[in-house]
Amino acid sequence: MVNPLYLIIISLMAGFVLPLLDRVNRKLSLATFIGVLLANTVITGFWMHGFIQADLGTLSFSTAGFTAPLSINFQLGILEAFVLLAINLIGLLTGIYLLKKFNESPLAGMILFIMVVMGANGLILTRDLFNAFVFMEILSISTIAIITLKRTNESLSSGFKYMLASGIASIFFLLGVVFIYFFSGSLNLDFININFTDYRLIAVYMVAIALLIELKMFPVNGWALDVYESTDAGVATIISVINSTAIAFMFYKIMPLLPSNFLYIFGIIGALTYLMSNLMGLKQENARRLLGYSSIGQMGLLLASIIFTAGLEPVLRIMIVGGFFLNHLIAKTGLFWISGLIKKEKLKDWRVIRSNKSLMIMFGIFIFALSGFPPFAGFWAKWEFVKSLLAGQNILIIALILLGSLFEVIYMFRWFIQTVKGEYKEDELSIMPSGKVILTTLLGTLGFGLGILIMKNYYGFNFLFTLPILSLLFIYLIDFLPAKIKGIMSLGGLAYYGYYLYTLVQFENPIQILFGVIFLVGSGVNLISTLNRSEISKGFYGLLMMMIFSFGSLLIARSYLEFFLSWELMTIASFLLILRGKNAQKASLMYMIFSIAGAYLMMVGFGFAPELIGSSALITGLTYVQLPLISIILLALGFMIKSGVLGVHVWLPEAHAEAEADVSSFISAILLKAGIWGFLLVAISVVWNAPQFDVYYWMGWLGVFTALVGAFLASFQEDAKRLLAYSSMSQVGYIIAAISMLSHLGWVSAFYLSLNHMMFKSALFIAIAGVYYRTHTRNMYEMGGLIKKMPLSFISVLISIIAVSGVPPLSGFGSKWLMYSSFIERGWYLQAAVLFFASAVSFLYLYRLIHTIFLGQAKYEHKDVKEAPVWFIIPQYIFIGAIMVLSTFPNLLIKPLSAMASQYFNSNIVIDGYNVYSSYGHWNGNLIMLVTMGVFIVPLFFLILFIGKITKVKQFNIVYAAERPESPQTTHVAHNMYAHYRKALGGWGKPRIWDFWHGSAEWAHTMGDFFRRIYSGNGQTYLLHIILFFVVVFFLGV
Amino acid sequence: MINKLLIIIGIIGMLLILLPILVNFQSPTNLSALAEEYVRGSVNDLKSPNVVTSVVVTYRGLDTLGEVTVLFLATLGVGFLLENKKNKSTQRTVSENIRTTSSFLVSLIMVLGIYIFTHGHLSPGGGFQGGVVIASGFLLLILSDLDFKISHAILRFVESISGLVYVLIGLIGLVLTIGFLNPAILPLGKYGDLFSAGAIPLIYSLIGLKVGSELTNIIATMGSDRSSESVVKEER
Amino acid sequence: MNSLIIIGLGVIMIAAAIFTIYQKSIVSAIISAGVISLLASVIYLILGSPDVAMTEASIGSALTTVVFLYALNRMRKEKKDDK
Amino acid sequence: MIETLILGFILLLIGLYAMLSQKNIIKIILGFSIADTGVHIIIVSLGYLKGRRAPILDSAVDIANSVKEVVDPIPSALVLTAIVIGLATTALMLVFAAELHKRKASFSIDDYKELKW
Repeated sequence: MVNPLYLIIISLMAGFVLPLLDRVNRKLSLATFIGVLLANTVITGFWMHGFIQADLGTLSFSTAGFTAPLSINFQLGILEAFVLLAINLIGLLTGIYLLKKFNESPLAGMILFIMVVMGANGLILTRDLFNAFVFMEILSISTIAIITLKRTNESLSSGFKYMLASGIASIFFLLGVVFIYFFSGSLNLDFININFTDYRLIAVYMVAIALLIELKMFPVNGWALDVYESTDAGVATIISVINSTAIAFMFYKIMPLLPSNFLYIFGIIGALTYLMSNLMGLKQENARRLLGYSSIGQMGLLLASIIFTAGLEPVLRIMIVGGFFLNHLIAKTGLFWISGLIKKEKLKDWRVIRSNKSLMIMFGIFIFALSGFPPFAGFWAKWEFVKSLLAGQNILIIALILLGSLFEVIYMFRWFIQTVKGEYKEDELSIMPSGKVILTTLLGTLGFGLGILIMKNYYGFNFLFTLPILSLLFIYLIDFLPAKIKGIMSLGGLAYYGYYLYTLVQFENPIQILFGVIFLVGSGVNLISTLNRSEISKGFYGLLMMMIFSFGSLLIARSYLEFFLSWELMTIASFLLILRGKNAQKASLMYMIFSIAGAYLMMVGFGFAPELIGSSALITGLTYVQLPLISIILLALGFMIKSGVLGVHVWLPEAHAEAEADVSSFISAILLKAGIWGFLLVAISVVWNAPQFDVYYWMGWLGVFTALVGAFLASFQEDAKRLLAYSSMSQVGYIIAAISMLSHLGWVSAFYLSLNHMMFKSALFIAIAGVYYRTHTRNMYEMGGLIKKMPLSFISVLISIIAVSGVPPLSGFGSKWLMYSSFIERGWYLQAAVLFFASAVSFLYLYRLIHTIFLGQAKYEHKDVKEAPVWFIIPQYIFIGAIMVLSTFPNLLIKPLSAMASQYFNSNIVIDGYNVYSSYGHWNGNLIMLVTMGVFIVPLFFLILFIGKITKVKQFNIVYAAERPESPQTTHVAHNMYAHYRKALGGWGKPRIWDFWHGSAEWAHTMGDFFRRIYSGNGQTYLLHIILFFVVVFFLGV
Repeated sequence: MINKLLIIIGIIGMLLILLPILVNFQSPTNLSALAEEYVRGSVNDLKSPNVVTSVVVTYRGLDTLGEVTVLFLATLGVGFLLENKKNKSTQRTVSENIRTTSSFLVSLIMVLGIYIFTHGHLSPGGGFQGGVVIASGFLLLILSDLDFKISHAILRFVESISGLVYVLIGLIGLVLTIGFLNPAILPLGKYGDLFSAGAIPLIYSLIGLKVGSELTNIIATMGSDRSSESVVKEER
Repeated sequence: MNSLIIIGLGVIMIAAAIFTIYQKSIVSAIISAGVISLLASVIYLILGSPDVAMTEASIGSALTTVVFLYALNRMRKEKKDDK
Repeated sequence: MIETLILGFILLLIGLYAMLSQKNIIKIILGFSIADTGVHIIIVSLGYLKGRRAPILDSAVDIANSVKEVVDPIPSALVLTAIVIGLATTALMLVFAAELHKRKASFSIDDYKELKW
């Protein structure tokens, strides 16, 4: 093992010799510069290799020929090797990144850079406190000096502020160290063996506070933000990554000296820093400063994780802290580098990044990594961290961290969406230096690879769970192929995957097969509609297959983590799919925010849940696990967000409406079912173990009102896709209510409706997609009379809406009938009444859908409209066919569904077709069906009899009275069709929930803006913050 | 006003936090175990009468190397920030008497500086103090002799070479596997002699040279004038 | 005896520190801060640390003061240049 | 020695007060310098043992019994380092101040808050 002193020696010698070399030749000094950084990296790499090869424990290297307490010693263990390798690698890469800049600047820049790295290395290695002080001074002085590499008023004044703050911090540190010596008689961390209680406390407190200041904790970090904003991108990188890491490591080293109550407070400060800096980041418009806020937040998170993982076993601790660290390291380095390439201050000006494809992808990777999505290291770290915090009952910390994380996701994705979708002008295009782009790409790939490595090696995930990611990568490689080829390949792949999954689960649980049909067969049929894409459709199929494969993974997930991983992958894929829509900026952001909020609820919910034993799928495993109430509520809430239940539904209409036409059907028909699947899993644990009927009673009501409100909202839409979206929400409400009944019949009807809804909603969305494809409008009042132009679409819509509304003889009748039967059997009469009313309301929107689009007056501009393309017709008719078959032979479906539900309920109910027999008597569905059919058939005969007397009018034969109005469509009955009902609803018609979420967002931004005012920009105010922080935290702790 | 109040609160708070240390302060009656070892070791192992020097140069030699580096960084930073373009002479004149006297004084000061850092292991003082004395000699030269121009090149050369040799001496110890910066690479000699205590006098001399040149560099850089043209140019 | 000297010195040093803060003339403030360092070196001598005393006298009081004055000089000169 | 310890603390607090209350950047740096001096005095006071002499073991000291005669050398060694570092910090601060002043011709720290929030 190379003596770590060589790291210091090489850097120092280079530092001293460079001024001489530079007189000879600049090239020579540049080579030396890179050589030193490379040597550092290679040496640390060898260490890491050595420690991985053999368990060497921790090695101690002393100086001056004397052993530790007498002389200063360095300690090298696997932890040190890991951190050193990471920062030296970033040092090397950033050195290369800055090479051109250094070539143009005075030599001092290079030397200072080497010294920053050396200071960090020394700080990490040394075990002597005073030596740490010296290295900290080396680190901060060289950092401050190198800030002025970019010479502006701003960088100078921020450097001065930094200088003042670190001056005070070093006074604290020095005093603390000397007091530690005075009290304990040693300066060496390994030989300090007294407790720092009562008046001795101040010694370690001073050292700790100094480190917190240098770590830029809230609120003593105003200067750091200024530095991040004003200095060169490469320098910001090393401050954010190398400098901060070294200090955090130093904090880790002194942790054993700190009393536990202070550690707890420091941990809260860390979590608070994460929350506050992300909250304040919300209002930020300057990209560099935003990255500064994010950096500081990440350091807070790192500190909190270092402190709160103290009791864990080392490997897990490395997973968490190391995960956060690597994530921050790579993502932040990448983002800072990109900021140096873009050279734009304003967030919205970053759209020029679109001129460079690979840079844009890297930007996305860094954003996703930073937001804690799989497969990046941050995801695993966050998962394990929340779990371990829950085990330690640290609810407050979890709340702070997850809230902070949510804010981070909001501004990061707002930025991402703005960047990816923003229009840019050709003249804004800037040519990016390709070397730096390659470097950035390398870094992004490294981050991605590391994540995969953790996934494969630490968790040992099955190939199936990596399939979503692999398929994305694979299709990205063949993305140059035409859409049709990719589509057919996807279809083939999906068919095989479906078959494989079937062989895997066929004996486990039939419910898996039901949802397998919904997820995979449904996706497969829906996929056909995408074959209509004539262009290459870059990226589309990769994301689509990623989403579909994640659905499959959800089915077979055996542990919470597998489930959550697949869930998050599904979120990524669906988010990006929605984002592909033309005006989907707002919709996709809302989708992302709600998804993340839901995911965090789930994460905590899973954390509270007892561990699963065994290796069967969750649906089996959960049967034997009793979920605590808190878990049930959090998980159910999380899943309901994805299903768009009332209150958290606001993302749903936006996302459905703005997604591309053929994507909407996937979202509505299948993605919403993923939420239902999760909701069902929770319910399964509940049914078997301890019925929490109270909760489910209220969830039932929630479902009922979702159904009602969804139906009303659907009736008031002008946009056909929005109408269908709200209709989906309404139908999901039925399903949720039915599952919440926790009864045999209820579940049968829930299963029935889930499958049914998948089919008719797919058919409807695809039909509307066809209409949109031809008419280029989604506003229904701009259409009309399309029955003649698009008869096939008309028929499929007609049959679908009959299926939705529950009019016999189609399958919809079955689901409605079973539903009401179950409600009555369960004794939920009031709920049944409300649902019945909701069904009546749903006639309103269904009528509107078919009437305004297909019936009535045709519009002149649609006179040349043709039938929808065949690729849209095929899937519709597959679904219609299936509906018909199931309608004709109800037992085909109902029997197996009943069998599925009877796994969980000891029911004496027997279902045969639409007839339900129970001990109370029996409901004769067939009779009801006949009666209802009669009700419809009589007027039909009446119509047929008198049809001959109707005068036929050509569709375009219309005479306008007087003048043509400005916007003629809006005078049509189809526009604002149910205005009178809306009026009748009075105050209930107001979008209260929308206002609530809007208000919350507004409030968060106002708070962020309020708090960031403490960063007055005055260096002296920052000093005051430091002193007050010192005093207040001390008295809080004592 | 609130600001003033907060400052007062902050300072009083600091006072309250520090007060317990004063209240509980007991002057120790014995050296700490570590200090005792240093005192003994300085005599027995290093043959250096000045224990502080032993600690600074040998036991905590890495600190001292770091300290020299900090000064080096400060020099770099000062030069980096000020980036002198050219010197502009001022209209001050200095009498011939002062010039002669000062050049005589300077030579004395230099000798003193060298004495201080070569005797660091025997008497109070050492590389830092000696270095400062040398720097003050140069300061006197700069003040008295307007035509005197310190060659930055020479300064940098001295600085670099002394630093380099300092690290190399440490390295020799490491290569000989007796420890980085171990002064025993040279014979320890007789207790109390000028050439004793191994490499301590050598190291301290190198430190003296390095510190002297660095400080001179700082003073020279800060003292030199900036041409007003460059200011105007940058503001445009 | 030592205590008396130290208290005497200490009073002067504190007075000098306060003088440094409230003195309008920056040059005087710098000089009086230098005086604090110089007196501190006397204290170090009394405390049995001649090495520190030498360092403080040469670096803390002399050199620091010179650096301060040079910096001030620089600023003043630039002001003149501006006018 | 308690007297010098108190003196050190007072100087430290006066220095900090100066850093917080003075608007002139030179005075802020002077405040730092005073606080630094205070810290150095505190450190040396901690190493002092009553009635003992400097840790220079020349002929005046009984070498065999030296550990009973000299003050603690470690704080002295630390302060030596700290003083030099203090000088480096002060010099760099002053250069920053000079460069700032060059650009805005103002001594007041209130004039250097371009970046905020």
